[in-house]
Amino acid sequence: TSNEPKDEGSDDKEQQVADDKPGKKVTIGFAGPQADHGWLNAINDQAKKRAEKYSDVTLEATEGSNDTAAQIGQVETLINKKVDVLVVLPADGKALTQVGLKAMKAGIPVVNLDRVFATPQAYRCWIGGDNYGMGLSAGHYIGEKLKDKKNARVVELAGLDNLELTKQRSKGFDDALKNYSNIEKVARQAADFTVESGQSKMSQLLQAQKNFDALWNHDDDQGVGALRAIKQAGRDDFLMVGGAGALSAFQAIEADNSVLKATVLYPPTMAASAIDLARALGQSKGVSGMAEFEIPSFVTCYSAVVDKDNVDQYMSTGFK
Amino acid sequence: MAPEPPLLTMSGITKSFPGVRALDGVDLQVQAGEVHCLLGQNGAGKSTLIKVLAGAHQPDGGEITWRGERTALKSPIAAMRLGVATIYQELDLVEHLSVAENVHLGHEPTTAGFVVRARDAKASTAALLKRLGHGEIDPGRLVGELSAAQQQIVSMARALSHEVRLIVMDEPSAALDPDEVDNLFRIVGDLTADGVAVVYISHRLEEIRRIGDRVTVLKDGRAVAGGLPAKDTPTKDLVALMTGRNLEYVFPDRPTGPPAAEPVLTVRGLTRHGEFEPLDLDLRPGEIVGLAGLVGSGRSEILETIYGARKASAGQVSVGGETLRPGSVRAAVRAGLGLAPEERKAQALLMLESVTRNVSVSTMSRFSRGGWVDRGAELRAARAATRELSLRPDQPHVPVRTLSGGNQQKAVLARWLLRGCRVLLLDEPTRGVDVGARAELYAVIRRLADDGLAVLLVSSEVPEVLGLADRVLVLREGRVVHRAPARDLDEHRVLDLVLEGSPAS
Amino acid sequence: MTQPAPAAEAAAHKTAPADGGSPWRATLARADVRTLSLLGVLAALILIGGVTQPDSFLDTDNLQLILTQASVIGVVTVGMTFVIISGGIDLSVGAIVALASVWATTVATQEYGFAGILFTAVVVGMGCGLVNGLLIAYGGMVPFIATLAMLASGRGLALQITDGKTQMVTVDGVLRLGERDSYVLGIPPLVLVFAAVTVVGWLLLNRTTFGRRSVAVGGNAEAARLAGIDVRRQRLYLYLLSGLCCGIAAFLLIVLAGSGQNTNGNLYELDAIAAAIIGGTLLSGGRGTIVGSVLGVLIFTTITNIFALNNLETATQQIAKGAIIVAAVLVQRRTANNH
Amino acid sequence: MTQPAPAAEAAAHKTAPADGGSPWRATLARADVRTLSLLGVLAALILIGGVTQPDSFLDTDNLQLILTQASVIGVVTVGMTFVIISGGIDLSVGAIVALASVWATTVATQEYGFAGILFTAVVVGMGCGLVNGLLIAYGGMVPFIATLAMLASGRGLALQITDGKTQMVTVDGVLRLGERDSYVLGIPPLVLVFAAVTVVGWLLLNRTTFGRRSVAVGGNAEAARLAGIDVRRQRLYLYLLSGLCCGIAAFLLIVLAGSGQNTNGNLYELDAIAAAIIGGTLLSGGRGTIVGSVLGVLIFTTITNIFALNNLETATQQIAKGAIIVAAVLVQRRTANNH
Ligand SMILES: Nc1ncnc2c1ncn2[C@@H]1O[C@H](COP(=O)(O)OP(=O)(O)OP(=O)(O)O)[C@@H](O)[C@H]1O
Ligand SMILES: Nc1ncnc2c1ncn2[C@@H]1O[C@H](COP(=O)(O)OP(=O)(O)OP(=O)(O)O)[C@@H](O)[C@H]1O
Ligand SMILES: [Mg+2]
Ligand SMILES: [Mg+2]
Repeated sequence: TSNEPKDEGSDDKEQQVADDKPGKKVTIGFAGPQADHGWLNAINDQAKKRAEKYSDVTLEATEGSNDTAAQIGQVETLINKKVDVLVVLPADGKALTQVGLKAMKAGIPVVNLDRVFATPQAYRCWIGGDNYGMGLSAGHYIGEKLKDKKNARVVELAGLDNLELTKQRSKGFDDALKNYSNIEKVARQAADFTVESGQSKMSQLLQAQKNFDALWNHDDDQGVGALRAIKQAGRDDFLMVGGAGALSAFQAIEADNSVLKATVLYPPTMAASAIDLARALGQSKGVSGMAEFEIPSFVTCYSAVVDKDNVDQYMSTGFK
Repeated sequence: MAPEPPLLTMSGITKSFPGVRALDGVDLQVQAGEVHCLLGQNGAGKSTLIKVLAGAHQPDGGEITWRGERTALKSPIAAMRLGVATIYQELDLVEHLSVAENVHLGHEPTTAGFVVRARDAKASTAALLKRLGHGEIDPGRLVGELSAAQQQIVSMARALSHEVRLIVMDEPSAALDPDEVDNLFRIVGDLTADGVAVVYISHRLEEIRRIGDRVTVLKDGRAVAGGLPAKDTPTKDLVALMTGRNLEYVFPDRPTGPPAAEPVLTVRGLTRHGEFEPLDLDLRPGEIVGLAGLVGSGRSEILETIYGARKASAGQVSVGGETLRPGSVRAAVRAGLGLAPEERKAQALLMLESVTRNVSVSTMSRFSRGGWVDRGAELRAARAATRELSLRPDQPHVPVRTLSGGNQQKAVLARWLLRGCRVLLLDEPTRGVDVGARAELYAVIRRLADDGLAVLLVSSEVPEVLGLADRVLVLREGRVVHRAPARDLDEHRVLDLVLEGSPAS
Repeated sequence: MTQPAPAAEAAAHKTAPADGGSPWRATLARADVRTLSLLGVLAALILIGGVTQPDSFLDTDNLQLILTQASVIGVVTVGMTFVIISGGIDLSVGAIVALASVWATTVATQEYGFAGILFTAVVVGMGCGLVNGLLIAYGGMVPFIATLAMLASGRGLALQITDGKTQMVTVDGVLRLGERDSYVLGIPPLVLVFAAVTVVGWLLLNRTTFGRRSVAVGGNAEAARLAGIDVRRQRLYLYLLSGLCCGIAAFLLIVLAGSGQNTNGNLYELDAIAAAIIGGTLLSGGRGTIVGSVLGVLIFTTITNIFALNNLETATQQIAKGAIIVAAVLVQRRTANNH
Repeated sequence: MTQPAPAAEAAAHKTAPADGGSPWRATLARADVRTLSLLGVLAALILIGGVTQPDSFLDTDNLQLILTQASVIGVVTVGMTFVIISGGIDLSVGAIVALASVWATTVATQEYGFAGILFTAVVVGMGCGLVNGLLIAYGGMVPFIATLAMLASGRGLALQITDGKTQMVTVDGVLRLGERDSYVLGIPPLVLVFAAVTVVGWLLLNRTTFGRRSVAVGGNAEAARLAGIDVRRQRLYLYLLSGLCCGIAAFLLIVLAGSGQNTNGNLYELDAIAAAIIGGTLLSGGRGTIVGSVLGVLIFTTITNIFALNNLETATQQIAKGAIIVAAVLVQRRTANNH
């Protein structure tokens, strides 16, 4: 039940700050969902690259499952292996709460990445994106662009509907649109984060809605398919906003030759930050740039909107 | 004997299946133009031998000589190329293909090697069927829609669709009517006249007498006699060779006088449109009633309708005064009916299961309390039933599929014996069953009747019906054309009735 | 798997010859009952679509769309139909489509342009089919397990190749094929390919020795062997054919999506088997038609299309899909039995 | 689906009576060859695990983990084994697990505490099984299609109920059951339930009339009917049983995950069927064993565990999984044939 950081080091008069210099050896266990998708793959890449950067970090990465029972097993495997710190990106946050608690009880601090556990007792530190905020950002961006247009029509291409995060994104989007009385959301269909489903669902949306002014697509991976469908239908009479921040989306925004005008970030770099946090936890140090001795317990990444004006700045973070 | 070398010589052929030595050094010699009969009990190895000859099984040892030259029959194709065609015992047709497609399967007439010339195939099939005296079978029909007899004809057409020098027929007459058998023998005659040799397998000795030239007898995978003259070897000797015993091929005695008891089974006005016309029937305990008729005359349908396996269009069936719910097998079984169906493998047996479980399947609840099976009691009871019928081998745990045909039939009978049923419906109980087992089955059936069972018997073998039954109903196209005590009928009269259908009364 | 109610099946059979007359007509009638009932279901769906969305549903664009959407899974289903008819099953079709589509869109492959992509997709598909066929025909493995293993390995390999990344197609010729300018008389090229595969499949099944032998192997493998058919080789060819269809489908998907991704072809195995069975193919082998399977695919695609046009929620879509399948099959059975 | 190489199958059978002696021993011997070869495969896996990860693999914790992981899918597989033995198939198990787990964890249900959750899970599972059974046994639908429809509708309904959200369990008794304090003599309660279901399943199959009838229906439905078995009712019961197992599995999953989720049970249908077939159940019905199925589940779970302990990448895991399945089956066949 101890939520406290480990005793060692807390005696020190001055809290050390983790930096690039090698310190105490730390084994970090990493468990994520099945990396069969661009963003999730980027998460894995970011985590691994960051871990490789530190000579004092060993990464035990059990890779991927989307099945709750299977992922619980993988985290338990890591607990049994007695890693020093755990970084867990659950397929479903609430469903992995129990195992997070178990790890904490076993004295292994948990960095909960992105999909949040049901109780703060199950993690030492949470870092992740803001799905609701992502929807809000997208809604506000579109709202501002269309605010002068009468009876504006908006279409939403959502992600995998049986994930809670999809519902949060849609909720944020709807809430933002409420600020704009001239805008109506006329259709919403859910794809499943794959190019194939994006192409298929988008072509049907285009068929169903012969005219609309803006489209929000939750995910840039399925956006590849959606853009393809838009091209195939020969439509260019609306503006499209993407989600997540794939390199291909940034490039398209920069080139400005398609309907895609902006994308809302959901930065996979949070995985690298998670590794930093885990290392610091393992070495009982703080993080630089903050006055606090302790590592924060909650870090929410901002969902910035990237459009033609600021795309250069983000280009390097785009994932393939 | 002809001076030229024999068409086919097989010598010292051995073949083992895991745990079974099916052939143990068999010799067989066949001359061109002769009808060479193979005799033997169920499981003697006849089918295995001809499958070796057809290239379907590879022998473990032995030599095959074809027209004086040694050959190896590596595959069915190799045998077909030599001119060996086979009509297998288990019908080897594909239900969802048409007659023409089945006849030409594996050697279709083609353009460019793969496009089937369907028209040619149909035309040549039609010609073959005509030659077989069955021009009425449409080459375009699916084989699954044909009756068993018609399927047998298709198998034959298929065999004849090759250039043949030797044609093997494994129990071809089992599913045929008397006049069909005559037709078959006419074809065999034509073939031998053209110098084609025929290897003929049958359990019916009278057929072998009629068309056979020479006989080879197999017993336990060995040829115990080869090249016996088919016409003159005494039946007693043949049976002794086959069974190793001296067996009287006779029917058991009938009880004197008709049974006095009340009818146990009463059928009134039972009808199924398009299959059979209203039928009335009374069956008393201790009585065996036979249904005679041609294949396709609706006898199986009558049995299955009485049994509730098919739903009657009209009429009713009562057992011991209680009317049965139509179309319910369970009601029939509960009332004390038992059916040994025509197609043992398809309709009666659980092939992967043990003898015991096959025997006890209809009686399970008797050996169980709250669904829990008392396996000891089950085994004892099933064993008692199989022993009473002298089912062999006496090993209750062997899978039923390893039994010979006659013993499989006994397993089905044992099922109803164990159940203690009051009326037994037997559909072709001796089809494919060897002489020895047949005599035993006859004795068993009569004994069951003597013990108070009522038996309704369907058989395509008229002598069997006449020999075993007390009373006979003759059917023609679904209609009873004659009823009489068996002793008032003879084979000739029954055949006339069956074929011509003289008025019933 | 046994099919329940064989009695009803048999009944459906019995009737055919009974209405006498020309046996050719009888055969036609038999095929017709089944096909007509499928066409009836499709017509009912079209009616529903037309009534609920009169503007967008019966539009040329939408018909093109439905057919295009049906193309990829349709080609897979043609191959699957052969495999099921022969008494087998192929669970690996989705994985093969994925693997072929990513292998054909690697940077190295794309250097060879259009031909390189097409060739690679087809060869990879057939390669996987070959492995399936060898394991089943010569290794004696149960088709379910052998192709399940291929499913796992194929998806793994696809992930390995892409490293989870979407591979964009840069070859213009391939991209253009998926766009409106390439339509031939208003028909998208993908649909033409689907039509061609259907016709070839139909001819292969109904007019060639290959088709006869496939039916024979599925209907009665022992009879086929005794008739001199090399059953093993036939089985090998059948999985090879299914692999080939997957390769073609992968190419179509590349054209459609302008990319290759390791998640492609997700659950195609279930969709293709379901379409074939709805279309009248017996899961136990020995019977099936290409026309039925294609109608099965069109029925499923049309359902999805109507749902999307009516903007149904995902949950409602799924619930309704199950209900429609049940309704369609029960209606179909009733029609078939009444004839 | 027909199984290839029936000859080899037949061979495996024939041997039994030949070695004469006690028939009991013969039965035992026959069962043994198959089971032993599965145990051999499992032993080989354990060896690999022990050699590659000597510290963590053969640890009590890890063994507890493997068994716990096997529990949920294991219970589902026991039900599936019965269905397959009877010649059917149940594609809806995963969806039923999902639906039962979310229905049993709604706020309303949780008000009734432990009993409410358990009861709801079981009742929902059996309700779905009942619908499957009615459609198949009395509606005459092909099992594949009927349960596929249930798959779609069940998942849709689960999504509808949760609206995509995960439902946390707040009932202490349920949560505690998944924790270490509840272990009985070091055995997690989930594993005890799995063991109990296995034992009951074994008894049901081998010692009761229900088991006999299931085998009879699968081996030869027509013969079963003519022997006086009510084939339809038996089929209904079998799908009901499978639904019941799914309900129990859903409860176990609720305990394990402390929550109910609409994505639960994803692809359980494939896993359960694969485990049963690897375990020696004939997909065409008429033969199968509970012990074999459970060994099949343990084999799959152990493979996954070893992969995780060895830190294999997803792609490698999948590729290796396919290869291991093929190797295991081929080894098993070889062993079985040499006996
Ligand atoms: N494929 C097989 N596998 C194993 N054993 C077999 C096989 N085929 C036949 N046998 C066995 O070989 C022996 C000979 O069988 P075969 O079928 O040749 O007998 P048969 O003389 O044709 O009998 P019947 O008169 O009943 O047809 C029997 O014991 C049989 O069980
Ligand atoms: N599965 C079937 N499909 C189509 N027609 C059938 C089928 N089974 C039987 N028939 C037809 O039904 C009629 C009765 O057939 P059946 O062979 O059962 O009669 P039977 O008197 O029992 O003859 P058998 O001596 O063969 O037992 C025949 O005209 C036959 O062609
Ligand atoms: Mg024989
Ligand atoms: Mg009959």
